[in-house]
Order: sequence, then C-alpha cells, then structure tokens
Amino acid sequence: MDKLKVAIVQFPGTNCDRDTYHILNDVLKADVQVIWHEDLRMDAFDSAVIPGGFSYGDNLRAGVIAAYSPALGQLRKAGEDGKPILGICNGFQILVESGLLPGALLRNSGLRFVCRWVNVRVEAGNSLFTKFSENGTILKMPIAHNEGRYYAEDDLLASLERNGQIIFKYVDEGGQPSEPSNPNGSVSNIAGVSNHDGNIVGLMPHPERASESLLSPFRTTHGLQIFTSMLRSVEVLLKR
Amino acid sequence: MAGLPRFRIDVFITNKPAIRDPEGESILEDLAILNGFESVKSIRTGKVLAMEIEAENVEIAKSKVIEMCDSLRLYNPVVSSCSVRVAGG
Amino acid sequence: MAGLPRFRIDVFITNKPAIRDPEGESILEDLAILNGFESVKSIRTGKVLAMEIEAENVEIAKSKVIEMCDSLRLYNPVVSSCSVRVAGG
Amino acid sequence: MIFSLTRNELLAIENGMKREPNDVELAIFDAQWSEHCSYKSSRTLLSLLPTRGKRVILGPGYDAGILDIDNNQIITIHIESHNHPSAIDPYGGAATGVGGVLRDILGVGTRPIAILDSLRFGDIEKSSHSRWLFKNVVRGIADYGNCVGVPTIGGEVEFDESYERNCLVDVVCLGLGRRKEVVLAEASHPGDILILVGGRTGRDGIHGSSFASRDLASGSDERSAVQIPDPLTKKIILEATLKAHSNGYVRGLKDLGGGGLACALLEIADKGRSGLDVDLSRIHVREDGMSPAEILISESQERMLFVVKDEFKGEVSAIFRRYHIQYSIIGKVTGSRRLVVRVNEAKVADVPVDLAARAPLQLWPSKRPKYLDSEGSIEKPPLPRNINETVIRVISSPNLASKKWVYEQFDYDVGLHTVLKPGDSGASVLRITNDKFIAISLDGRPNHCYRNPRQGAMSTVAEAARNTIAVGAEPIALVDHLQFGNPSDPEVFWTLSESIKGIAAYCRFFDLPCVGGKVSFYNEDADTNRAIKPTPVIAVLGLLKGARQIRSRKLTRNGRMIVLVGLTENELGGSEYYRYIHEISGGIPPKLDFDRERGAQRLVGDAVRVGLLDAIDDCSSGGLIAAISKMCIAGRIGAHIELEKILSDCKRWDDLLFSESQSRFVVTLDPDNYQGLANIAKNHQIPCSVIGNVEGNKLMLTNNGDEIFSEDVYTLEKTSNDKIPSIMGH
Ligand SMILES: Nc1ncnc2c1ncn2[C@@H]1O[C@H](COP(=O)(O)OP(=O)(O)O)[C@@H](O)[C@H]1O
Ligand SMILES: [Mg+2]
Repeated sequence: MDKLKVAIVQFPGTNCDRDTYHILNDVLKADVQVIWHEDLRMDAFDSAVIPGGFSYGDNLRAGVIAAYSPALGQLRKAGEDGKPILGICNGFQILVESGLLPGALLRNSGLRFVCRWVNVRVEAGNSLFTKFSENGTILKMPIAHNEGRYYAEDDLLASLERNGQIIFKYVDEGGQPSEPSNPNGSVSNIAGVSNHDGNIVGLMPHPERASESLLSPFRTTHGLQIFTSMLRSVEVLLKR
Repeated sequence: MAGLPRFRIDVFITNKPAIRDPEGESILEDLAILNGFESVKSIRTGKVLAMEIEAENVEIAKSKVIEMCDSLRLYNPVVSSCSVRVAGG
Repeated sequence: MAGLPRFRIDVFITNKPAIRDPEGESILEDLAILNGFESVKSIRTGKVLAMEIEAENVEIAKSKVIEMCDSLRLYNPVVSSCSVRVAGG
Repeated sequence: MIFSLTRNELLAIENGMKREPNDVELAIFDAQWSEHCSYKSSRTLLSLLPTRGKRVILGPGYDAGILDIDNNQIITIHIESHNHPSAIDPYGGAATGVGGVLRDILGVGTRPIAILDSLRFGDIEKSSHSRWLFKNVVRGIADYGNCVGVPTIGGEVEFDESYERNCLVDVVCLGLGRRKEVVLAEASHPGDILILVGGRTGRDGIHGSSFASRDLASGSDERSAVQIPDPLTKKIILEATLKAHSNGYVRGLKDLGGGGLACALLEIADKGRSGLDVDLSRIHVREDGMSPAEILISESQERMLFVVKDEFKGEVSAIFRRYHIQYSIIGKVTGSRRLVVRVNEAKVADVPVDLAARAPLQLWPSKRPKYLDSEGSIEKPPLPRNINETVIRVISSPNLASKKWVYEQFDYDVGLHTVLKPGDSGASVLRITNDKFIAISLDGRPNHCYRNPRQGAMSTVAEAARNTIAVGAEPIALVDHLQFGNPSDPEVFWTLSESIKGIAAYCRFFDLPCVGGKVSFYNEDADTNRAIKPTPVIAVLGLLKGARQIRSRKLTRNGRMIVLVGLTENELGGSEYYRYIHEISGGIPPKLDFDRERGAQRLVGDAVRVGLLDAIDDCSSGGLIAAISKMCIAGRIGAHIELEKILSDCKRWDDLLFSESQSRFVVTLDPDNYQGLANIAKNHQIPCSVIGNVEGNKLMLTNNGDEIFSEDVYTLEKTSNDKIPSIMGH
C-alpha cells in the first residue's frame, strides 16, 4: 500500500513549518512535504496541516490575507472530500478567516502575546484527531499567540456543543475550565473546534512543540496523540 | 486608463457594540481614569485604513472601497462593523 | 457637576507621512492588488479611539482629549501623528 | 547634510585622496568613520581581548563569531544594542534592534535559532517614563522575534535610576549552520556581481549611526533616525537567503546595518581586498529625489547585499522572484581597490578603499573617577528589624522578582530547540541534536562595575560562566557589549579601559576566547548629562554533551541535602540589598579570586559529570537567600536552611543572606553522594558546607535552632510573580 501523504502548507510568514515537519517526518516517519501555498495541489495529498506562524505578518488580522490564497480553494475541496485537515495556531486562524471553521479569533483579552504551557482537555474523544484520547484527557501543550480569543455567538456556540464540534478546552490542574486557566478570554475556554463533519480541526495550542519529552517541562509527549490520530484516520479513510 | 482622478477614502473598523473591547476598557480604566481624566466616560478602539483610489468620480470610488471591504473581508462581519468616509473633510 | 453634556470625539493615530507603514503596504500588495483591486493606489493603517467625554462644550471636550492623548502617551509623537475629530458627522 | 567628521579627520581624508572630497565622498567617510562603524575610540583597547581558541573558527571582525561544535556543526553568535533609537521610539527601536542582530547571523550564512535580550531601564516603581519604555521595548522585541519565528529564550532586565533617560536594549542572537557552508562579508573575486535585496531604500534612519555616535541631547534630527520594523519582510528575506546560500550561489553576503550601503560596500571590498563599481540609479528606492549621499547612508531596514558569481545571477534572481522579494543588480567587484559610485553611469564618488575603511584612531585621556574616592568606604547601614519583611522585599524587588511578565510575551519555544526555557535557570539550554546542547547566559553587573569596573567586569564574566556551568555545560566562548557614556570624558574612558582589562584578564586566565562584541558610547542622561553606570554586558556560551547532564535550579524531592559551595564573605558593596533597601550605591564590591573561581567551577563541573548533583544554582544578585528562594519556587518545594552552618565571617544575618560574594554555588544532592562531592571539593581546595535540606512546602531559616524566617513557597512564588504586573498595571 502507498504510504499516505501529508502536506504542510507554507505561506509567507509561516514559521512552524519546519517544526511540524520534524515531528511528522523524523519522529513519526510519515510521508510529509512542505509545500509553498501557491503550489499546493491537494490531489497529490491525503491530508494537510497548516502550521503556526505569522502568515503575512498578521497584517490586518491574523490569518485573513492567507485566507485569500489559492491554497484555501484546494483545502476547501479536500475538506469536502473528507480529507483530514489540521490548523495549528495561525493555521487555525486561517481556517476560521476562510470560513472553513466556524467562529472568530480575536485579540487576547490580556492585550499581550502569551507564550505558556497550558492544560488542554479533550472534549470530543475518538474524533479524527483525538482517536487515542478519551473525553476528559488532559494534554499538556504550549500556546504562543496574540489573537487566540475564540468567539462565537450564542446560537453558534449552542450548535457547536450539540454537534460535538468543541474539541479542546483550556482547563486548570484539576481539569476544570476555570477563569484563571483561560489564557486569552476565549468563550467557554475553547481551545479548538472542528467543522460540522469533524474532518477539519483547528486549535491554538502547539502539539508539535509538545511531542518530544526533552522539550516538555513535564517530560510529556501529549502532542503526539493528535498527530498519530490524524495519521491513523487517513489510513482508515484510504482503506475505504 | 490614464488620468483618472484619485480620491482618499477612509475605512473605519470597530468591534460591534456587543463585542467586548478589552483594549478600550484598559485605556479607559488603567490609564485615563487612574490619571485623573474622569470626565472620559467610554473608549472604544478601532482600526482605520486610509486608502487612495483612482476612479471616475467619488461615488464610484466609494462603492469600489465598500465592495472591497466586503469581498476581501477587510472587517470580520461576525464581530466588527465597518464604515466608509470620503476623507478631506 | 451633574448634567454636563456628552460629546463623542474620535482620535486618529497614524504613522507620520514620511514614515513607512509596512502593514498598509502588505494589505495593499498581498490582499487588494492580488485580488483584483488595482485601482487602489495606497493604503495606510491607523488606529481610532472613539471616546465619550463630558464637558461644558465641544471645544473643551476636544482640548481635554488632546491633553489626555499627549499626557498619557496614547501615541508616540516621534513616530505617529494624532488628530482629533468631533464625531457624528 | 550635517557631518560629524572632525577637522583632523577632514585633513586625513584630503591627504589620503590628494584632493578635496566631494559631498558624496564626504558622506561615505562620515558614515564609515563614525564611532559606531569604525570603533575609532575603542579599537586599541579591544585588541587586548584574547580571541583565539580551539573551537573558534572566526573571531571578532566579521558580522558574527563562529564556533565549531563538532560533527561539521557550527554555532554563530553576535550581540548588538539599539539604545539610542529605543530611547526615543522604544517599540520600533527595540524591534529593529532584533532585526539588526538577526541580519548579522544570517550574514554568515547561518539560520538564527535563538535570541536573548538584556534590558536596562530607570526605576519603574517611580517613573512612568521608564514604565512606558519598558512596556514598549518588550513589546517591540516580542512582535519582531515572534513574527520572524526565532525564539527569545532568555536574557535579563535591570532597573536602576542611572538608565532613566537612556535605557539599554541589547540583543544576542545565535545561529546554527554547517562548517562547510560559512560565507563571509567579502567581495574577493573581481567580476562577481553585487545584488541589493529586500526593502526599498528610503530616507529612514539617515544619520542613524552618526546619531548613535553623538549625545542623545544634540540629536536635533531625531525624526529621521526612526526605523520602522518589518518582520514579515525579514522572514521572507531570511528564507530566500538561506535557500540561495544552500544552493551554493552566494560568494559573499553582508547585512546592511549602521552606515547603510556605504559601510557595507567598504567592508566587503576591504575584507575581500578588492574594489567595487556600483550604480545607484539601479537601486529600488521608496521615494523620488533622494540624493546619492542619502541613498548611500540610508538605514532602511530589511536589506542584504549579495556577492554572486556572474553565471549564477539568473538562479539567484529566480529565488528572489519566487518569494516576491525586490532586488537590484547594482554593480560588480573590480580589482582596483577603489569604491566607485555612479549615478546613471556618471561617476559621483571614487574613494580608495584602504583609506576609507580605516578611520584614524581617536585617542582619549583617561582618569580615575572622583566618585570612587568619596564612596569607597561607607558606614554599615542599621540592621533591619523585621527579617521576614526585609527578605521578602529584597527577593521580590523588581530586579529580583520573576520576569514572567516579560518572557511570556516572547515565543520561546518555536524552532523546537528550547530545553531549559526562560525562568528555568540562570542560563537557557538549546537542543542541537538529542545529545548535543548549547547553554547561554547573558549578564551585566553595573552596580559592581560602578564601584570597581575591573573587578565588576570580571565578576560579570564569572557570573555568566557560572550560569552555564550550573546547567551542566562547559563555557566555550563569550561576546561582550560595552556600554558607556561619552568617551571624551576622561573618567568615562577610564571605566571603559578598566572594564576591558577585567574581561581580558578573565579570558586569559580561563582560556575563554572572546569571539565578538560591540561598543556603545554616549549613553547619558540628556537632562543631567550624567553617564550611565559603566555597563559591560557579557554572554557566555557553553557546550553540553548528553541530555542527562542537563541540570536546573529546580529542587526535586524531599530529603535532598543542600550544600553551599564556596565562602560567604562580608561583601555587600554594590549589592541589590544595599541598593534597594538602604539606597546605598557605595561600598566595596565583591572581589573575584581567579583560583577560587576556577576551583568552584571545576568542582561543580566534575560533580555533574559523575552524576552527583541534582539541582544547581549560582549565587549572585540578592545573595544566598535569593538563590535558595528561586530554587524553591522553581521546584515548588520547601527547604530548611541552618544559618550557623554557613561557612562565613559575617556577623549579621543581613550580611550573611545578602552578601554577593563570588565563586559560590548552591547544589542539592542525595545524601549518599555527599562523600563523593566532599572528595572532589578537597581536590579543588574549595570549602563546601552542608547548610540544610529540601523539605516540606515552606522556606525556613533557623539559627542554632531558632526559627528566624519562614514563608510558604506558594506565597513566595505569588509575591515574586505579581511584582512586575502590579507595577505595570496588569
Ligand atoms: N567589545 C567588543 N569586543 C570584541 N569584539 C568587538 C567588540 N565590539 C565590536 N567587536 C567586533 O567588531 C566587529 C564589528 O562589529 P559590528 O559593528 O557589530 O559589525 P557590523 O558592522 O558587521 O554589524 C564585529 O566582529 C564585532 O564582533
Ligand atoms: Mg552589525
């Protein structure tokens, strides 16, 4: 069987492409390639990751300029075909700005960039990206962003909850989505959401930075769960 | 195509009233009021884009800019509103 | 002290004309022009602070706001210029 | 145009050229002979610094120092400051400071992998101006480094009123590359072509470098010195440059910094022993009507100069086009040893490279400062009555309190290198491979240097070195940044020369090469004309093999024994305790005994290598108590210290706890390992005292059984974390 292929999409200003590549390629031995956004053809790939960074310098709003790249047309189509797509940090912002994911990401309520290791609770276990984590599992991962305050109007929020589209929440050590554990003022402590079909997921925390024990203050590798789950899901999809 | 006149159009982007504006709140509370400017009652922050655009006339210029605001999402309609004004007044 | 009228004053903060505005350049080149709005010739970004202030009259309101912008360093005069406008027009 | 050339310099130019220079030529000399570019006041002194070592591939003299870390891997390092621009535009000044040092690392063909920053401001508790500077400088560094995707992994911040109107903003950058791929700022092959790449050239920053070389007060033309950061363009140029370089197309590379194109051209011609012929009309400019001189000295950001073999110009241009980067082919390398500048082919300047590249030395008189007589011996301050309150005030003073408020604004993880992150220990640790690591620490001790610049500078190096040793590394090189007032003031010049002698003495004794640095003058208060305290800032780089060797200050478990390595003497001059509690800046600062320092360093190094030690911290600003409380906070675990067991001649508890004696470490270990440590200590003839245990959740001090201090570690942590946010408003 052909190995499944993952594209890492690179925009001007993307800066976590090499890190994400390192984890997928060197640690997980996946077949992965960094693709300049103008060159992305999703026919050749089974899945895509939009990594973090500052596409177009966050000018105007984080993610908005990249949302007009032809790459987003490719990703939209791939999403409709059911291919798993993961947006990390700026990737999440791009997916939201292009309408592939619901809601909005606003400037942090603390008005500053925040880099910090946080606790992230899995709200929707057994999804394409959380196959190996049960509901309520706590993942230690770092965040590093300026515009990560997730916002959705009440109706949307209710429907996200109903459909199980809220995938990750910020929680405290005790696993509760408390006020102090919310690093950016996100509504309902939301750290990551999916589209209606569940194959497109965006999250603000950086799983690629939490995938090697050497780099984790807790010697954990929780981020790997997200990537391995994504790779496994593609395999399953391919077999069908 | 040469010789079209240029117009300056300003686009204002502000959070909708229902959306919190932590920056405005912080300028009001941590700066203005703390430093004795109590007569200031509210502050909301926003963004301006001052554009120069070539068009046949000012109406066309304005409508082009409005079209651009919507189609390129210069503002995020979920959370912000946008207004357009011919500058120079 | 009660009963002073309220005024809405908008403060605009922009880089001085001789000083570059990379954000505006990027919005122009990477967004507007790339997506077909070639008639737009320049974009400069700035910040608005929309304030509500109580004062005896509009002139006093305006001068209070100017005083506040300067003394609280809401902008850095070395880099930016600041202008004030009575809103509602 | 205003020139700052002196009469003698003008004469030297005329003699050298054998004619009167024209205005364009004068502008070139003016830029290149500025203090900033020519080091004319400091060159002679700087030559005292040892620069050779077994790992040194390239020492001072180029954009960055280059070190061999085995297996064909190299680390590059450079330090820059942006003090004067930051004083008037803290946001843009600090951001473009980061941009500048990133370019230096890129300039030798290596990828920047880490930034450290060393910041100094006035008293933020008293001065809203200093709060404004602090807030915007930090945001400027954050916005730039975060966007470019280079992690800011460490640094230091100090508040002292001597920096009220002249903040210091120093940035160190590290790069990683392969030994075979080093490229230098040289144009050595006639016929090669010159490509200017990146942002358009405009009028910004004109006279920036001569601006930094004059007093801030006389900077009448401040406005034009404002530089606007553009990290997005920098990031794109960085990727394009590394791409072109990795394909082997680039023969020489030079970043455009202080002095703009003029200095860049002179430098590559000088180093390459060649000449250049360029045409300014080919340059992509931002505004019309710029004069040739303006184009030559513009300090517009985000530009690089490439020297490329003629046959590759198509390939290189294609890379720039692909990334949508502007570029201009501006001329070529010649064999003439002259820099010829044209506009539309007509010659506008023609200067001999050898003459222009070597500014005449500027000699200054030197005199020991008067203040050293008056403040030498001071009366001991009264013993504070409340120990708990005093200790807590010192360890949560803005200088010693947690800097979380600062480093949480920095993306310190991007790049997947950062093992020990800011706040974890005195030095940060970067992964190069899974068993090779780099440690780095950046330090300044102006309060010691102020009292005794030679001792103070030595102690500064020692402290930075100890910090790298405390994380398990071995120091391999340093870079220095010397920040002083006006060099024409003999007292200022004396402090400079003493500081350099101190650094040089350390380097010689410890065989630690200096591979780069920077000098910044005219750091003085515009209102009072008072110079800042002498502020040499030192970054020491260490190498560490094997992940198991990495140590941190984090206390790990109950029952570990706490040992103090070294002797605590009655050395309170220049201490944080005197400054913050008693407002005393006088007194004799701690002295550094090289033999003792070496013994302590080797003791810890040996003990780490054989796996005896658990947590380690260096004992410095704030004394023993500051070190121990940081260790407790990092590990979120308590400790019990028995003061009578501390080896010391101090009679008072405040002297004992706050003394800043050099050559000390606090270490913890399994009691079973104690005999091993004692043996090593004996070999190195260094005293060690067992001073307590790791236990519980309180930091407790007892003296012969009487409790004299006790505080919850949780409370200590919270007090420390809240200090700066509470001053800054949130
Ligand atoms: N204090 C110092 N100690 C040692 N070397 C120094 C010092 N100051 C400057 N240098 C060296 O002089 C050279 C020129 O410095 P710099 O002006 O920063 O380079 P550039 O002009 O390429 O940016 C560098 O190699 C630097 O390392
Ligand atoms: Mg330099």
